[in-house]
Amino acid sequence: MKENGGKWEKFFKWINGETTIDSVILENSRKKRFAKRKLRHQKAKFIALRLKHSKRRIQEIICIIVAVVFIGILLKTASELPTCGKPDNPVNNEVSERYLEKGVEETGSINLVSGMILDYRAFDTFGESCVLFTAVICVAMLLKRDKNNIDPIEDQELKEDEEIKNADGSLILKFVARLVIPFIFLYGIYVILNGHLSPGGGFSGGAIIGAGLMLYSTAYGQENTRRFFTYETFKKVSATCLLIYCFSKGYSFFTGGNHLKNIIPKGIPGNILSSGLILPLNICVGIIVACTMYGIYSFFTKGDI
Amino acid sequence: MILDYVLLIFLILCAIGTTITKNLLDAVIIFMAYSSVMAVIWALLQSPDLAITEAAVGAGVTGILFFITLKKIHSVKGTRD
Amino acid sequence: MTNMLRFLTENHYEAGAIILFGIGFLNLLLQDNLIKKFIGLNIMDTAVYLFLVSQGYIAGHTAPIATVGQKALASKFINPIPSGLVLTGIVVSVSVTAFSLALVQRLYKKYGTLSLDKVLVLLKEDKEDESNP
Amino acid sequence: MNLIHNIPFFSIFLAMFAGIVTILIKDGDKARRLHLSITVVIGIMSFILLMYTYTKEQRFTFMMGHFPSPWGNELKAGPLEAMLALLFSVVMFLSIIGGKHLIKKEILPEKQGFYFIMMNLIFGAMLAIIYTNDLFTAYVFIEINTICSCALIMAKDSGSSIIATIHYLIMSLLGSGFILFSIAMLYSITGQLLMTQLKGSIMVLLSSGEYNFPLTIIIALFTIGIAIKSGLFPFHTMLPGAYDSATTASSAILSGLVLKSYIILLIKMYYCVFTINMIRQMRITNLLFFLGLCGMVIGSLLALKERRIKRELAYSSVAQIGYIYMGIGIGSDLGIEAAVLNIIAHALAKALLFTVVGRMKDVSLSQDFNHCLKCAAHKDPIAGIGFLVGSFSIIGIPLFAGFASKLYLAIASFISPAKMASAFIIIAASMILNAMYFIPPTIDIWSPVHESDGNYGPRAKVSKSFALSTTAFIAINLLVGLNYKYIVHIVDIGIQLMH
Repeated sequence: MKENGGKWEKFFKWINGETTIDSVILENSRKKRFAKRKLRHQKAKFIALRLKHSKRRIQEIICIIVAVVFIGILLKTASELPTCGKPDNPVNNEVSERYLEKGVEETGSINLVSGMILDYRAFDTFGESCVLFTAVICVAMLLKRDKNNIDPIEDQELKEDEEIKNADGSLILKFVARLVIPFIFLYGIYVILNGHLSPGGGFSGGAIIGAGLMLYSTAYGQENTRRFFTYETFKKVSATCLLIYCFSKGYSFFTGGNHLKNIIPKGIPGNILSSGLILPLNICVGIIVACTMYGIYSFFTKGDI
Repeated sequence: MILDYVLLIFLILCAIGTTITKNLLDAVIIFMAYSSVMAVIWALLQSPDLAITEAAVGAGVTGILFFITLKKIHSVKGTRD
Repeated sequence: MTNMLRFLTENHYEAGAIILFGIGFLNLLLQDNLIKKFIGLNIMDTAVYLFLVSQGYIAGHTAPIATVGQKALASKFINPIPSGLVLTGIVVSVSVTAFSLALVQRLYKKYGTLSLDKVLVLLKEDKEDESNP
Repeated sequence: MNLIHNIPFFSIFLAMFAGIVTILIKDGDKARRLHLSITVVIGIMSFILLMYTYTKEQRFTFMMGHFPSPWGNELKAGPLEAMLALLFSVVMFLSIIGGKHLIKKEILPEKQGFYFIMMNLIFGAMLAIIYTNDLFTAYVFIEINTICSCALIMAKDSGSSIIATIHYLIMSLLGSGFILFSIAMLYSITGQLLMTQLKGSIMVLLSSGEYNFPLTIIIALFTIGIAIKSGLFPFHTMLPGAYDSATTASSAILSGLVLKSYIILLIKMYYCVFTINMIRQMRITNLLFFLGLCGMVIGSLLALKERRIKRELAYSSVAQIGYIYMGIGIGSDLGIEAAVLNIIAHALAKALLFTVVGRMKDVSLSQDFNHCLKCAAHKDPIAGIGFLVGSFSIIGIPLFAGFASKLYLAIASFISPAKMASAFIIIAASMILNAMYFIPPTIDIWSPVHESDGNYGPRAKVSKSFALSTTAFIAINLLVGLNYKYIVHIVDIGIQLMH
């Protein structure tokens, strides 16, 4: 349609019934929009340029001077800080010692970092999950399709993309995706489940699974992903996981704060079913992160999940 | 020891590179390289947890999000096909 | 001067982190393009994380993954606290990045530009239009 | 086991829980009702906590988990924290019911649920910032606060609100970067993150004279970070656009509460980590005092120049933030008490003013220029009276809440001789300027549309929720203004217990 341009030609085509009226209107609105935008753009450019030469120079120079002085002061400060890598630095005090010496015994986790963030300092980690949740809600608020956020050109493009994906437009991608995706998911699940035994945990594993979902959606189109992952599932799954997180950590904070006994067994350190709440929490965090990452991705691309 | 310096200097060069490139795509790619090198440095500093997370989140997901944003921007501009 | 040199050789991670922080800071202040601004922000954040991680490092010690029944771990492992803090920080910064990029997309749809100066000029024009219709 | 000790933990988790559950609710009205009921519950709990801590004169710690203080997280609550939590819930509740109509009108129906998720989360984050005893937790919740406040600004979804959000976001993130860096450096020289332990190690460092220069830089960085976030004078540029373009309830909560929560964190840092004497010796108080004075004058002057009423209120917030920082900058207990009093008075008055202006904008020609607000007070007299009360409180007329804070600021500066003269002159000048920029809109809203015919036009339909919220705001303002001695007493005990 694009190669034989010209308004009249299109018009005749439309009369002959070769194209729909929608696309003509679309094309026209697109042009109008661009013209308007271009005009504004040029006007703004002109004004901005004029501003730039007078004000911006001085501002930039002041900023650079301030920043250089600032870096100098910070470097001076850092030169007085303890030397990196010495075992007798102030950071290596009784706090880290207990995390290391008693960590396995008190949390049941072999990976001491996991034990620390999900047991000793779990409140931070709860806040962190809430930050992720906040971010995905904000992205949904901004990019979800609605009255204020609809663009016919973009819709058209999305439709084209989807058509290409449904036809055999990206064979290589599909082939590679079919090979790689199972391994990505397996690796992600492995990282999550072994969060208390080896490096990794809910966040990294969840990000890996999220990336796998993104790849699936890129290769097979969003319609296919929607068969098992819609906005409703997203909402329910992430809310459930966050609530489980909220309640289980709430339970352990409550018992801890009131000096009650924690009845959750620790298990034998080193086993996969051990370390008390850390394993379920890791799974919850993993699911939240995977949902969030995929959610953000699909809001970015399609404006919906 | 020398590896440390090389990696650090590479990091600083990458950071300056993102500032001075005119092309946004270049800037994003340089930033992804920066994140990957950062992951390597953290692995050298004996923090494998961080290295995995940074490689997956910092270089992977953040990079993808930047790319999609760039794509959206160009598609609106009309330079897509 | 010798002090500074010694610092650069011994605390090279801190020095690098602070230089990166400065570059990110400058980027955030001076860049007109919003995407580059947010890249600068990310650089600034990762610089702070590098600083923290280097504080937790102890030469000759390994990553804190215990084996069962091991004793006297504090003399073998690095400090786990900075790792935990940075893990939290990374997630915070990816959330912030996602949010800001979503904002950038909406902004572009509305005004067709990524330059902050131009947007501010356009906004002023909009307001003038509103005030004398 | 003492159930009252669980209140801080319960209130944070309840707010967070409500935020998470709200995503499952489709209807905006139900989401609002859930938020309001949560606010009421938290308000009642905070009141009980306030009574308990005030009568016992006690500040207790609550262990978050099974590990004691240098290893696990902690919450700490005393009279001051409890009172601020109570204030936050009251102002939040009243601003939401006062701005209910506008929320319904300005935010798309399918996004109202999201809006209330953000409200719940920001409430939880503010409570966590007040109660926490751990620096890194404070940082994480500061970030939640930042993202949520940006979401509240952009909820209206117009072009100007998106630009204002970007501006606000960039400034806030700059502040967060500074705060995070200062926390990292502080950690590297002490190895602690909990405030109680930090104080101990800093005392040791001070007496040995080690790391003196880094400590100064750390405090300066932290202060600058908080100052950027709370809109102290040279960093105030993001406020007017944000408050102008956000919906009424958002502006009320952002200017009344969110900025204040950062300042409370700063005060807590000054007392529970560094001591106020140390801050005074490092001359950081002098800097804050100077910037506060500048903010008071320049904020008022900018407000005088401004024609859009919501921007005018934003600049007036800049001036009030200047008062608060001036109080901190005096560098004595009395000064900090005056600052906290001003936080309370300003939260009440500014939330009232934003709510009222939103309503007047709604009933008049729906333009927020002063000349279009003409006659708005006749259309809804309660709004007119509310505007009067709010502006009286901000100016500092006796009987209203703002008077007490200005009085105590003056007393505090009286005791510190070096700063007395400048503080007196600027407070007097600023009060006159406040009165000057509130007089034109007040005349405007009470005068008829056309001078000649004297026709006031018909009354607008009475909005029950708005009337309720405004009368409650006015009543609380008068209550605080008349009984300020009690509040001063509570604040005094709270500050003494923080030493």
